[in-house]
Amino acid sequence: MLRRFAALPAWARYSAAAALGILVLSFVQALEPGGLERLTSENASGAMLRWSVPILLAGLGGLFAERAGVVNIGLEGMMVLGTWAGAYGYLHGGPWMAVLVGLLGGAVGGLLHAIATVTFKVDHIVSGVAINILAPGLVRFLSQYAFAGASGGSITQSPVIHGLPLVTVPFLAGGDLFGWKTPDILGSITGWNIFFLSDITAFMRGFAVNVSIFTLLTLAMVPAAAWLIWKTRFGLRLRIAGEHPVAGESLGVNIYWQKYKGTVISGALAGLGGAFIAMELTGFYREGQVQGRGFIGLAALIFGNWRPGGVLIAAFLFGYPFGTALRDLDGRSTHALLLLIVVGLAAIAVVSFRRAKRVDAILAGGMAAGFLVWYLLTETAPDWLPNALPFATVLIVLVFASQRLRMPVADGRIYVRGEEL
Amino acid sequence: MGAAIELTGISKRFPGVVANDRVSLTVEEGEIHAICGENGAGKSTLMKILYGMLMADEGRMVVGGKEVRFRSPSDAIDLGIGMVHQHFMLADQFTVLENVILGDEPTRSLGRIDFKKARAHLDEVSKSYGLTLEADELVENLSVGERQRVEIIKVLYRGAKILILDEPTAVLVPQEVEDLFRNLRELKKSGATILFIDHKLQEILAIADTITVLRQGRTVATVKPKDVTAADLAELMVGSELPTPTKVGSTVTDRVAVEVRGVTVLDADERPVVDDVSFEVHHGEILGIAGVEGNGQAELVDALVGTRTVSRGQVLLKGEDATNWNVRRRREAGLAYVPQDRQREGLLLVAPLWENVALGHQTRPPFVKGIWFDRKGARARTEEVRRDFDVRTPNIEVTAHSLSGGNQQKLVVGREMASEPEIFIAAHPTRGIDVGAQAQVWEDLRQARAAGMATVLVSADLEEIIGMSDTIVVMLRGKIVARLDPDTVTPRDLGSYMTGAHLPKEAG
Amino acid sequence: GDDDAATTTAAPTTAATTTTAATTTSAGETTTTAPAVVVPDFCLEIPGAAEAVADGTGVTVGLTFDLLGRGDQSFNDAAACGADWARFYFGVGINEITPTDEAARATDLQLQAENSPIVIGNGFSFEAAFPAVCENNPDVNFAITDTSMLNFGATPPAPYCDNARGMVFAEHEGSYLVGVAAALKSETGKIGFIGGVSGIGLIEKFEAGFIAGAKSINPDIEVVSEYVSAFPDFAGFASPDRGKEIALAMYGEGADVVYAAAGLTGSGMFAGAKEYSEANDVHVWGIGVDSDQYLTVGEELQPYVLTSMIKRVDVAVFYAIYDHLTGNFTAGPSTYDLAAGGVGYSTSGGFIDDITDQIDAAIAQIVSGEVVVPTDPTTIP
Amino acid sequence: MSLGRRIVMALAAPVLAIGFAVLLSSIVLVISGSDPFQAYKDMIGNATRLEIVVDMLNRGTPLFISGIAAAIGFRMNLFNIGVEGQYQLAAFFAAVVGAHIFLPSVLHVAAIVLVAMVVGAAWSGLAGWLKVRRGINEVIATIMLNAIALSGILAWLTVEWRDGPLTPNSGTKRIAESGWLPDLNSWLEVFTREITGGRELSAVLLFAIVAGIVYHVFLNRTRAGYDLRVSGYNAGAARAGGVRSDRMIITAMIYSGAMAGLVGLVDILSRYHRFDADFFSGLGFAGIAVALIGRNKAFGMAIGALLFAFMDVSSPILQITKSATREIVTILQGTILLASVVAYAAVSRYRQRDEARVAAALLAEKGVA
Ligand SMILES: Nc1ncnc2c1ncn2[C@@H]1O[C@H](COP(=O)(O)OP(=O)(O)OP(=O)(O)O)[C@@H](O)[C@H]1O
Ligand SMILES: Nc1ncnc2c1ncn2[C@@H]1O[C@H](COP(=O)(O)OP(=O)(O)OP(=O)(O)O)[C@@H](O)[C@H]1O
Ligand SMILES: [Mg+2]
Ligand SMILES: [Mg+2]
Repeated sequence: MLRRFAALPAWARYSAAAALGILVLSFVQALEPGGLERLTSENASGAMLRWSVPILLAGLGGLFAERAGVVNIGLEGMMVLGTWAGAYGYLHGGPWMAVLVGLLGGAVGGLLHAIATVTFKVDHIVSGVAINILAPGLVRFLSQYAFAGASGGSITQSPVIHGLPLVTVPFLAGGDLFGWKTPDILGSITGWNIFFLSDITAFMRGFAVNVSIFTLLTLAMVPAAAWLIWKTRFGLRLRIAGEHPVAGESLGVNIYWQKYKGTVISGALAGLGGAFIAMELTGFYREGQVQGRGFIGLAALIFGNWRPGGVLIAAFLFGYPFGTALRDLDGRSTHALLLLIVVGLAAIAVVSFRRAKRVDAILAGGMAAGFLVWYLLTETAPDWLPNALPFATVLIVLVFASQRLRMPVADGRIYVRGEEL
Repeated sequence: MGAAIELTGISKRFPGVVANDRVSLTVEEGEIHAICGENGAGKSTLMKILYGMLMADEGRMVVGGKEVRFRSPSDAIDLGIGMVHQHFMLADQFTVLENVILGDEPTRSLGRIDFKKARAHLDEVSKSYGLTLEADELVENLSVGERQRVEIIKVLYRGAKILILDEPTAVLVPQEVEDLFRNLRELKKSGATILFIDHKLQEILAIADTITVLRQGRTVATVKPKDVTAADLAELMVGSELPTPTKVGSTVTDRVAVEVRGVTVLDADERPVVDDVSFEVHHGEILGIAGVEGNGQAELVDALVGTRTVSRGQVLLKGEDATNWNVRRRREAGLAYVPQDRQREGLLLVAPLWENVALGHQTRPPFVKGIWFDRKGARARTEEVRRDFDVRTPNIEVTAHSLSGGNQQKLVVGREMASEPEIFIAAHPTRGIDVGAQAQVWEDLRQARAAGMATVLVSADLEEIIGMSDTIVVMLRGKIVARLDPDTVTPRDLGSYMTGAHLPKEAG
Repeated sequence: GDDDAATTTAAPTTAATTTTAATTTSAGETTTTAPAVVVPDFCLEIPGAAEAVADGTGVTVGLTFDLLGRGDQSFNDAAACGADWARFYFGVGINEITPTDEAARATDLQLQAENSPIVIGNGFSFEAAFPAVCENNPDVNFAITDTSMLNFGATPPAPYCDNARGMVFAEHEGSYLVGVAAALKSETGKIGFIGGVSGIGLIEKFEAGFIAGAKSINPDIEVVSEYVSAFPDFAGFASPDRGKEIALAMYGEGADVVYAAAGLTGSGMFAGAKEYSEANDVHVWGIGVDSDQYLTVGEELQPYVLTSMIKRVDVAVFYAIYDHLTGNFTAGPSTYDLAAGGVGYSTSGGFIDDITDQIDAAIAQIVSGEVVVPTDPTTIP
Repeated sequence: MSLGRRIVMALAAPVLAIGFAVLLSSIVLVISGSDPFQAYKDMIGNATRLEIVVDMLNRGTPLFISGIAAAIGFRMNLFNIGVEGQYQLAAFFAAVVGAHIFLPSVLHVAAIVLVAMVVGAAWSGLAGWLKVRRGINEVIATIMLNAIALSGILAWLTVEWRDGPLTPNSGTKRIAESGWLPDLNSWLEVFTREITGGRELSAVLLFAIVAGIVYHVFLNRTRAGYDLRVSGYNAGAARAGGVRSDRMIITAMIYSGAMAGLVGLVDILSRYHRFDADFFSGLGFAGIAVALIGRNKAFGMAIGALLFAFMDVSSPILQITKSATREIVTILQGTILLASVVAYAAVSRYRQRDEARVAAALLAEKGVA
């Protein structure tokens, strides 16, 4: 069955997966004592979207570097540069300048990483760690001069900045079109209150109502990245640097250049993610506001099997519990997510069992039982759960699936022109 | 007609090595020009210079009558030169098509690759040379022969008129070599010039129009095949008679040192790579294992050494069931091992020589004193190895990385022999080392054999196998397909067993 | 004497520079007239400051900020205002230090103690480091905000040192006032409370006062409460991103006035108020905390700042310095409540001008003791 | 290579890196209108006071231990990014257990140390297990485990096990005095004047020294250390040489985690005697920096830790003398780190090439083919 699923075209696979996800969510929330509707509401998807975007950008950033064979755990630091640069850009030219400068700020981090790893052959992890340590110090220092004088600014934060305009999509969600208020198709269907169908439309509406242009641009980057990587000369040459650099070199492809490109783009995207956090989520630059999203982005990249679509799904998976938990004023949504984990683990257990992987089946089954007990014995989830949940999810998934993931063959290897192997 | 390529006075130095020393080479248009020489003679380096992957330190290159200077392979490609490298240059995760078009992609607007056009061109090329390939297959799924075809098509796709093939036959079975040669002749007919590197003299004589021999970075001769014999060629290559391994008398005892009973090893896909293999090696005996590379010898060696699990069957060392022993236990029981890939399995490249010499023996004197690692003992032993095995190094504090490949090999063989093993598993022990050192290793093996050492010798060098072994077994597709007497077998016979041309005489 | 004063005043802090650039000359220039001492214009007047007379010439104050440092538009700026006023009135010098991490707190405080006779630690985060430092520097006076500096390990709880003052505020009383305002302004009968960090016994006071104040106006009012993070995760005080999301959720559920007692996180709430109002063609409110946030959120968000619960950290800091200068420094807990002017509410923007009477009435009730504001939200029916 | 040449080679990278960092920072300071010489003078002047030396040692101690923890992994080509989570988890359990047991002094301290090491080792070993048995790259595994430890387990347990009234600074129950480590002031004062300001030189320093020596001796002089190193150099060769590299991975992670367990002990044994919100976080990442600067060598890391500690501890003086911004040290630290990894990579490549060249030249001289 899985094989037949894999044979479907990409759009069909993603839609089917999304529908399945929403279906499970509808069941899970129906089972929650007293019932819930908010897990599939437009607010839930809207929040998920907002919290996914920086992770998605970081993940896409990681994608470009690692496709070129450069492991980038400096994403976190590059996002930090992006948050600062975004704010700086905003204060010197408004929101679009913020996007641009944020992007450049991250790109500078990427360039640094490229210089260290490609030109000086420093180990990728070492350089990444160094950048992660360097970046916060650098921006704190710069803030002393850039922000500390301004009203509301200090060494740890910038004055207030604002995001790109919000839009509501015409027709789908009833946005305006040249002053004409279009019909709200998704909204109407949601209003009919049909199980599952209305859940889907409500959830979809969250993508169309009051979304930042920044968010829409980021979403558009996913197919764009896929197209770029798989369909263009740029992508083919980038990928050879990650798969078999010597082969590329032997055909006249300049591998160092590919790696530079990939790593700088990687930094730029991470920087965009940082700018997004500062502009759209926080409303100013502030020390420490990245909060590990760079690392989560890296996890999303692995989880997404080094593919743009996979990264998107992973970003949603991370963003959803964060968003849900924040909007969870009575603690019940997060509690319902426990059941979601149970369902997921049980599914893994069943699949493992059918593939005769006994250890996996027992491991997954045991964990499912544990979470089920937890679910049944409590009414609300603890505050820390949403913070730890995404990481635990990734780890659990990797425990059962890491063998199925395939990273670029030469990923993380130091490449020296003229040296084989 | 003029020469397609004229190289004059090409020199290339690497740190410490002169790879090419004023080499000159003239290749006529439309000929198949073979280049031969020992390992490290500088053949690949010369070809890489011609292909723009390396830049010569000195010398002139004339291609098609014009003097050229290549800065990257693209420059060479532009002049119609293509190269098939010694090691495959293919990305496993790319499709055949992607591998072929890389670097020369037909594009539409925005850098989109015009796959349709590319595929059409690929089809055209492969059809006109009779090299069929599935364009959308992942290279991962191709056989070795198919990969080679991809490599050749890669070159032809770019419209190359001058083809360089660096040891294309090394990985091929005879049948595939036949196919390849047929293709090369086709190409020649259609006007291509072919430069062809090979070690196997028979093959060279069979296909080449002209032969150039390199030795230690210099051109020593350019000859026509009809004027020379294989023996002549060999002498040109090494500068003297090839030393031949010969053994003196039999020292085989009746005590069994290694017994392998029905051993089966499975690969990741659960397919048997070593299939129900059984044999015995006695003290004082050398068992030679012959076979085309990739027929299970490597896995069998791993199973003997303990780096790979045995799925069925047993390995007995000196009468004890060692099937489940780990490597260390086997080594402590007196087993020594020369791995086939010294850099991957034999050496700690970034560590000093004396740390390298301890490897594998670190649990026994002179390397250990109680819980302590005995540096003094290790250094003393390393000096011994250096002296006895003629490892050429300024001192024993340098890293293994700074030794030449031959000296690295001598270090590995020396360290294993110095432990005075009772059981010796040697995979290609003389690969890549010079003639003198080769003779030395053979002499050491003979002496140890006389002292009662049991040896399993895996080698691709048939002379070595025949000359050194007391018994020969041949492996094909994981099975032992023949047991032969070295005194009666000829290399030609052995070759035909290895390729399966003979029916198995004795079932393994 | 003179020299010292000159250097400290000639190097005005950055916040001051921007506001009155015209009066400051570049540092180090020899000017015949001493540069005027400036106080940022968002600083509130200190009640009774004009009557306080002391000579602080040659005395430096070791002002130690919490991790955010000066410029946080809130807590640290308030403390800075207090010190700036002290410089203005008494001519003291200020040594400002902002620790870079937890481990730096103790060493930074010690460094301050070695250079200043009075050391201010701004924020409860200094509590752990203080006992050792105050004990080891018996000649220095210490004042720390937001904690009573009582050792609860002793029975009855006793001050750690006899040279350390713990300055606490009756935040519940101030929150009661903005609760009153919220209830009066709410049209939906539903209001919200966003707390920074739960489980530290501090923010619950705000919540209790807010709810009590709101119920005093409308007993049926519904209050939704949410904490951004829980002890030991202190991110809740500095996560505007999360604050905005929570605020959006609250507005979405019908609350039209939300009070954030969550430090920096509150600015996210105002951003949420703006976003929600614009998207839904309504006007919802946010209530600020600690300082008058109308003055700090920026022009675009000002229309959404109903009022702020003001905690006069500046007053506490100012008088700690004053007491030190006049030799009246007392150790132990000192509470700044409504009666003492330690808490209050702001009227900037004029959005609550119509209800100040009712709020002032509430003040009178509390000051007179007629109303006792609860400190524990769970005790409110 | 001659000894002199070796020393020059060994020192080239760090000296270059520090020189570059100082130069860059000076330029930055000049641009921002400060006098770099005054700033450095202030910092060094401050740091030469006995009290600041004590602060420096106290700050450097956990940095150094954390550096060793990271280095054990690095020597094995394992990137244990998880020291951060491991040491905090370890310190927490050590504090809780320490507060609930009553033993004679030495035993009490020993028990606390043991718990810390065991917990650190367990959490780190889990990452090793995930790598070996489940094929999860240790970088990813430890990043995930960090987050789970810090925002999951610790967040949960700190609430469960907090003691006393709910204040922002509440923590676990305080350890009885038998579980405190005496300070080393009297030792140091033998050589110096009296230490003022109530500063206590934490005896965890002794642990650090011992740990440094054990680390060096174990790795370089013992058979087990040889096994560990060998599998770091080349796992394939190690396997063929009878070293079980799978097991070595788990072993190394366990050693690394056990060492990480010691990182938090300055707070637990010497300073606060409990785990609370003020517990020193961030040492795991700082330790990675120390390991990178010290090239995983005990001595180098000691220098690196002291260097970082010096900058941390002496920089606040800049806020008082106002000769420069305190934040300049963050630039200094970051640049030293990045510059030194670049310099090491460059020097080591240069050295390799040089060695090969020297080797070949020597051979040519001897006239052998
Ligand atoms: N990139 C390099 N750096 C340093 N030395 C090199 C490099 N490439 C080749 N050499 C050295 O140059 C010499 C010639 O090598 P080359 O690869 O040309 O030999 P070859 O004749 O192709 O040998 P083989 O038959 O083993 O392929 C060898 O000593 C080799 O070690
Ligand atoms: N890719 C490379 N990069 C750097 N140095 C290399 C490379 N390949 C080989 N060398 C260096 O070239 C020298 C010879 O290496 P190689 O293994 O090719 O020798 P060889 O020709 O096989 O050995 P011998 O001459 O002893 O038979 C060594 O010093 C080695 O370090
Ligand atoms: Mg060679
Ligand atoms: Mg070659």
